[in-house]
Amino acid sequence: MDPFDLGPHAGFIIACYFITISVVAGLIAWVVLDRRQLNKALNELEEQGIKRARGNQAQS
Amino acid sequence: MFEGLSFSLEGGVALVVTGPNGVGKSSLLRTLAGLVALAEGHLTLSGGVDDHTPYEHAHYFGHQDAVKPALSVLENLVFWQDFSDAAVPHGFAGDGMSPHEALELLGIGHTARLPAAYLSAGQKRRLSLSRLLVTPRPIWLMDEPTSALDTASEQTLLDLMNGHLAKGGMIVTATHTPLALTPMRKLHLETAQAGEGEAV
Amino acid sequence: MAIWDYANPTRFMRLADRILPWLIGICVIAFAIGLYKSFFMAPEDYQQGDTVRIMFIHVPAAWLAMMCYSVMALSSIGTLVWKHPLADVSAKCAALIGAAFTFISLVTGSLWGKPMWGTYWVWDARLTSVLVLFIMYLGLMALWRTMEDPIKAGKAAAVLTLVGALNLPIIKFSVDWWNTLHQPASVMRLDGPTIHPDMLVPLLVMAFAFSVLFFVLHLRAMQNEVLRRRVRTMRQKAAASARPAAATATTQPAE
Amino acid sequence: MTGWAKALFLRELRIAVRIGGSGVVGVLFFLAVVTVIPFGVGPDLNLLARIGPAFLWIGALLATLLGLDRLFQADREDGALDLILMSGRSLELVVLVKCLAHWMATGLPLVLAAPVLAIFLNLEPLAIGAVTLTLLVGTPALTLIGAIGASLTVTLRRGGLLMAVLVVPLAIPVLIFGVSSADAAIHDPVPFMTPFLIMCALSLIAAVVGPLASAVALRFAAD
Repeated sequence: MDPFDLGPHAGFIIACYFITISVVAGLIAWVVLDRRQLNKALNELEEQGIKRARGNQAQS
Repeated sequence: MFEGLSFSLEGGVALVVTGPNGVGKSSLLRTLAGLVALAEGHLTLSGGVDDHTPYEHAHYFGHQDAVKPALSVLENLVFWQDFSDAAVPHGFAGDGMSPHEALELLGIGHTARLPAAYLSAGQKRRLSLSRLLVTPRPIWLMDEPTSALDTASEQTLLDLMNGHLAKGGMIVTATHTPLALTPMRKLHLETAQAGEGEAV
Repeated sequence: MAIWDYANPTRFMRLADRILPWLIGICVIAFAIGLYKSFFMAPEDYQQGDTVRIMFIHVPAAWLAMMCYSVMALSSIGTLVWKHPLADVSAKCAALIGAAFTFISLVTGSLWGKPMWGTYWVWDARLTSVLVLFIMYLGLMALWRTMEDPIKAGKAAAVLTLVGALNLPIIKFSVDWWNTLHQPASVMRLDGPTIHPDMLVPLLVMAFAFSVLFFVLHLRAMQNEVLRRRVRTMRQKAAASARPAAATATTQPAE
Repeated sequence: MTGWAKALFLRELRIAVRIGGSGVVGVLFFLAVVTVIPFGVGPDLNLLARIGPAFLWIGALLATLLGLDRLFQADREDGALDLILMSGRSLELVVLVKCLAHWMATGLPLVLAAPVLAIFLNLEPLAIGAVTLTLLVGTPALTLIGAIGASLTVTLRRGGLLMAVLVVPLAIPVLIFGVSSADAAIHDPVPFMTPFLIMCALSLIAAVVGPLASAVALRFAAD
């Protein structure tokens, strides 16, 4: 059995995997880029001298 | 709304409209701004820029701030600067400030990049006021300009208004708080005789 | 209760930072094994041929679509009943990921359907239910985006999520009813006849991999959301901080 | 002249994209309408393919109306409309620019979503292309006609429903020619171009009448 011969419907299978991979990649990119942007905003605000609002800092 | 109301105002003078609530001070200002049509009578401006109606020489600073919470403070201001034409007729020495300067002058320079949603009522008011500074126009129509402003901002506002008069601009303002404007004339509206113009 | 120890966002951030590298590692390994098995080990189905390989992403995605909703429903109970401060963060982050997996299962399902039924979409009871679930996810996300205040939005969304959770079985039942009324089971079901063990193993591995992927994304997104709220409060502070010149001015109404 | 129009266009677009993505909600509504149809008429794929273009058009019409009530109302509530009125800019052009930005933010996403939704209704590729093309030409007309209703009801607090009632009759011609040109593309003997060109003409008429009428209505509203 040749694993790279996907039969007559290869196009559909490849499309499926392609779409899944791009959606998952999109999610990962969203998470990573969002984090980067937020960190930038945090740094900018801290440079302005605004203190970090660290929630309730009772036990840290 | 008004009967037999007539007044004239020359450059460099402020007209303070006073009177009890509901007498029509706001309507008078809105009429001057061209937002309410004149039932009869006429409004003329002499010595204005050609091709411009009297309204296009005026800034209207009303109760509402015209601030979009979704836009940043700077975007709000820059839009109004781009959208409204400057009108600098002969005898008016006004010049437009840059948006940053105007915001700094009014003490909200540090908020320039923030969304306007984060501003307090007084800060929104000041942002709205900065609109008058970036586009030079000789006539300022101000309806209760001091509302929602703290004492320090009120003083800034007064300085700005006097500065505008010194440059040869005109101000028509409806107010309850006494404003130290020079030179100033008063127009007192009364309900009984439905608006009797009286220059003091 | 362990969960209560992580009510503090800072502690949550630290814990998530510690767990995440492990989870990412497990996720990568599971996907490697799962993909290898599903392409090289699993036999072709005698009826569906190679298209059966679509199943290895379609079925896990569909499971996750439902699991995400369960996570959201649990988080909503956390918001409304226990008032856990991170519950609405968790619900909000699960919504987008859930919608993405629902989307994957819809698209792969219709791409599987084309060679099998000759059309991309049939109003089969199962497909239709998933489509309704997708619309609910998107509606919840729209609700979150439209409301300014995250706390209020969290509560509103929690109510909607729980009503939805109660309603989902009813929706499923009525869609089944509607479908049998119109269409006497003429369509072939997606889950095929019986699952051969050679296919079951890669399927389970893939399902595990997808679940771990969900937890990685969910934790990361929750961290981002905590940061986003921090930025929000800091911005409010920034706007409120008085200018240096007028720092002493009292704020009295001018009237 | 172009400077201020561009500034206005960008401002409108920014607001539309940032506030809860009104375009996204419109598409979502569109999707919900299309999903509900089979529950009403049954899942018969042949039937759905036959009535699909009509339902896509009705869904697009409803989704367009849904977002239009805020077109001028938001500006009126915060006083921006007063400033726009006295700015001396041509109000007709302001309306046109606002409609264009609104269409970009809400109408265009509907057009882009139409092919995907058409798959749910079992349309043929040719029919999908035809419906998308007619929607692309027709939805600007819906926005422009809707602007008239939006400006007439701008002073009303709950004008949304009334606006829909006012606008739907005016939008009927666009709907008729939109659906018939989409149908004509599917059924061979009927010429496609005749209804399609009429619909193009309707869009152009709307681009003139819409801004003129709503500018008049907005001027009255300021009094």
